[in-house]
Amino acid sequence: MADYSIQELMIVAAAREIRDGEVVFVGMRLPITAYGVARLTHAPNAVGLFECGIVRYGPADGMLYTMGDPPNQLGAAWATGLVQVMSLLQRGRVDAGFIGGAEIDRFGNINTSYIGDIENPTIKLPGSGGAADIAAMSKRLLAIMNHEKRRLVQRVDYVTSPGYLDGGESRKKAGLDGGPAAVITDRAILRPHGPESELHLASVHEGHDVDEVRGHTGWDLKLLPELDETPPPTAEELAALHEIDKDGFWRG
Amino acid sequence: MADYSIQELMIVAAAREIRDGEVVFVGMRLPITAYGVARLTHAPNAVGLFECGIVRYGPADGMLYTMGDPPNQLGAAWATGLVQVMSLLQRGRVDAGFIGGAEIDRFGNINTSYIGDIENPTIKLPGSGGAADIAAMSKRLLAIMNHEKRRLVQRVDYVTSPGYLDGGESRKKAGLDGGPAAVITDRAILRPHGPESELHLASVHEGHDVDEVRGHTGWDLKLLPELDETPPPTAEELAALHEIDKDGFWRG
Amino acid sequence: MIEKLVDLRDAIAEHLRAGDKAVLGACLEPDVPFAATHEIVRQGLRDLNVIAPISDASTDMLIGAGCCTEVTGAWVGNVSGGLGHNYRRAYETAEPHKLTVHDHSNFSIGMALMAGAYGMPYAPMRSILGSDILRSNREFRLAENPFSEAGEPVVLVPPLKPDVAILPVQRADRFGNNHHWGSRGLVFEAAMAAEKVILLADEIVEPEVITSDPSRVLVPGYLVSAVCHVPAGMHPSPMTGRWQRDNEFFNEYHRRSRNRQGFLEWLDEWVLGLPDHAAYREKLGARLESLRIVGAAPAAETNFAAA
Amino acid sequence: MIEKLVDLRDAIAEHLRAGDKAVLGACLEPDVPFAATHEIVRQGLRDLNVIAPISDASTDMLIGAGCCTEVTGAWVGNVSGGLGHNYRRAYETAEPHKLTVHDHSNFSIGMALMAGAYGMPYAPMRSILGSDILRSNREFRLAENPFSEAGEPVVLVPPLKPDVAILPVQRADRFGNNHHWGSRGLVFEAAMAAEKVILLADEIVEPEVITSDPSRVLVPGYLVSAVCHVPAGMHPSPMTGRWQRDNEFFNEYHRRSRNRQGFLEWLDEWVLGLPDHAAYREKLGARLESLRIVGAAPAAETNFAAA
Repeated sequence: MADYSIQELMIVAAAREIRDGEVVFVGMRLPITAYGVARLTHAPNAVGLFECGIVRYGPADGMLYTMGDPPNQLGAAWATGLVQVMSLLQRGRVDAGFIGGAEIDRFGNINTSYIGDIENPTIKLPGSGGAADIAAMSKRLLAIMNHEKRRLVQRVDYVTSPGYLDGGESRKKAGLDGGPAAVITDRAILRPHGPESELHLASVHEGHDVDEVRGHTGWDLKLLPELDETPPPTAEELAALHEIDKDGFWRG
Repeated sequence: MADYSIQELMIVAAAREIRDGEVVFVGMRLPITAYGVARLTHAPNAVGLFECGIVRYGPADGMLYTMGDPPNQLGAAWATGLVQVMSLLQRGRVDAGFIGGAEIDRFGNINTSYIGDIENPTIKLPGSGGAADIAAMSKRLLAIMNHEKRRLVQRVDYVTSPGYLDGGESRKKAGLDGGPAAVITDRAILRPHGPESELHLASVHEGHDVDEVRGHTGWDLKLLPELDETPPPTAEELAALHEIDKDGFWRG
Repeated sequence: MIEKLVDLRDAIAEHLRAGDKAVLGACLEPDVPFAATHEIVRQGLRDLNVIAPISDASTDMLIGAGCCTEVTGAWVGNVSGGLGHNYRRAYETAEPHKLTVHDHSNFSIGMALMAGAYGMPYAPMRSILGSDILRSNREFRLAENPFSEAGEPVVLVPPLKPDVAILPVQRADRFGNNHHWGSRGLVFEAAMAAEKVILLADEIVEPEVITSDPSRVLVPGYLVSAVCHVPAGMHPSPMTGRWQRDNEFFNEYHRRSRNRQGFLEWLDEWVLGLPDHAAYREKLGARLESLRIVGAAPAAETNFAAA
Repeated sequence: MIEKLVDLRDAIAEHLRAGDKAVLGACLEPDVPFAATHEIVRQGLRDLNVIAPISDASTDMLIGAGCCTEVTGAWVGNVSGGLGHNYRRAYETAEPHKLTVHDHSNFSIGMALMAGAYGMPYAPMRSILGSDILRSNREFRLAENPFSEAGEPVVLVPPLKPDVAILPVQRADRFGNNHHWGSRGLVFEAAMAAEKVILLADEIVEPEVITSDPSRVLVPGYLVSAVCHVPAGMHPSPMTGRWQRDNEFFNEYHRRSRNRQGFLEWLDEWVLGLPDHAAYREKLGARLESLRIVGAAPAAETNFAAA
């Protein structure tokens, strides 16, 4: 196995989805670190938005358990409210947004609300938080998930965060632009493809293979023609990551 | 003639319309001074709102040409935005609001927009500012006007700020509560009365009489049964007024 | 002006009623008013509808303690630990009681509180289109935008008007005038939308401190019903410039609340067995002191002089 | 970060186009960007739709100079003097040109800019019900509140999305990050609603000054297109903590603009005859200096430290 953890590869892969100069809805956990890596490597002009009401240029200096922690306030570009920051999504001014989820389906719909029936669920999950908004209104949605058959499913029980809904034109018909651009898992990266915008296998992480990934996917996962191995983190990316997550809290 | 100017009487009469503890939309010119007099005399717990985004308890220390001048900012209870302060009107949290106007009619509708036709007016007036909002959403509207036959008219050319519209239930039918409570002029005070809420003569200022006031009114002005002379400013009221308007700018 | 400085116990007893809609946690992760959460548990209030975009462990605790039977929010759990165990038990197995959830997204609850704050009849938005939130919460309406040519769909969000909002602030005077800084989440909207506002002030200052900076005021004191002096009243959540997050406290709560018995023991240890927040702070002792922000990063000087 | 500090002349030349919807004066009486008004007149821009709740003499000047043929606002005149003579001449007698007015109230233009700022499809409100503003401006729609039982009437306000907003601020860095304090009128909504923002900074400071207080930021610099260092760029209007109002300047403008010839002479003296705002400040000389706020009323210290 390579000289990096799978969490490190996921963070770096997420960081690469951020282009220089972009405005990114960062959210919590891994994406905060991914944003920091992007900023310190290829995207020095990216801007990070946090739904608690923070806008930052550079990453915070200090451990962030949550986006509202004091180090994220100190030196921020803007400390304001949720409505002010989240309305940038509705205003069409957010290029990319990160969310996680308990379940995702082949059209990129994500469930963080109810496993099973709404009235009588097996598991009551915490709910949307800002995920439904980020999914609905970012130009590109980026999802980070653990790759398990029970999580990557044919159809989610509940669409908390809309992906391409029933595929094809259905997202547009619901009144939404944008949509999922990549799903980063601990085994692979999936991307929408074709007229139906179904998620296809785009790259497989080192140490994993296509059959294994397909075996852990709850639908008949098709392959992108340009399918390749996920490029490992570069030395520069790992250095940036270690600078941001000094204690290794998010690197597992 | 008494030992006070007509402007002083109008300011004091306006101040008396403010009850202790009330939240008052103050606006510009005479009402700013009236608010200060009320605060320093019978209404020490009144709160003053200014649509530029200021909330004050005590009156400003220093000359105010406009509500946004630096003395109104210094020591304010809140410096925020227009939407935040004016929404207190829509939220039903403003007891009384003051406005002026070029024309008012017998139902208390006020015109500050067009004299004559909209497309081809004799005079294009400045417009509503916040007057339409204050008139629509204050619990009690207080108007200050010069008493001339061309200003107190049967029907205004244009309803900038709704009073009782066509009288009776018409204001309620338009979706509005509240309505005009008093019109303070340089000759008299008028108040709505009866099922039609038509403006009636409530009191006449010292040195003026009923016939004269009726002669300068553009409709057949009826009298309230309890019609009386407007009580002159007390020594305390005049002292408060002189403290606030040190240079006599608004007492003219 | 009217003095509004009272003990937290009295503020809760006077202003909060069984069945109320109460905002507890409007700032997302910071400034969750745990001191009030605890006092509500001690007073045994019932049937609260707790409003919070991200409620963190506060709502979970109120559910487990039997105080909260309805939740209006976007996310209920434990931001450090993950799932909210009392929340799950109540919704999945009605233990200790049945729970009603009014599903929202962060932005939809923001629009709902904004509409409440500004007296708007409702707020139209594009968010949550396509989401099953529209299926599980029937309070929203779908409509067509009358200004669009193609009849584009919009979601209409009804206003949310809480009975009470309980909000920590860094400093306040005894009349309820206050300063709040750092990210605000929905604190402002909650303060304006609620019928009553109770402030938990980390510090009580002279009125001149507040009036020296009217741009830092959350809402003026005349809109506040009660102000309580509760240092670190938001512990274990953070407060900008004052207190760091006690992450391990959240994790411990998460571990110990995994089963009902463990939760009840935790509640006894940290809430029911203590008379008030002063005793809670004393029990935390050096642990709380280690979370106090002692560094200095002052805001640039700002002048409000008029001449 | 991208350097955005440019000369006002270049900022106007690059970012403002004939026919644009431009916010000039969003703070009501304070912070009217007269330096930009003058530069627009000097550059001879045409067919602007000037957006301003209370535009004061700036809009009147742009109308008289032939730059503005449409006004979207609640009040056009001269706050010190009363009526706007150029405004009247244009509307009543089409001199120097015909003028189109989109009537608003302060609150309706606030809701329109807020809807633009927040990307809302429209904003429903109760204000201007019963007003003839609904008759002279057909852009509003009357509807029924679908959440009310009695079908209560509401006014739907379409969003306003200016091409450019020109906004004075007390201080900014060279990347467009900034602080604004005192009452804000619709400055925030205008900044968020506009496609482009041009700042007139009374003072240029190091970036650390701005980041020391993120709660004082109007909008972050990444949303700003250009920042211009223009001390007293809002003269004769006031700026909180910096400049007093030059009331007599407004009155003189009002007197001299009473007839068209007088206005043209005034314009020649104060705008067309001067190359830039530095020359204007020099011409004001001691008069400007006497308006400078020199007293100190500092805001209470506020800490953003994290540990």
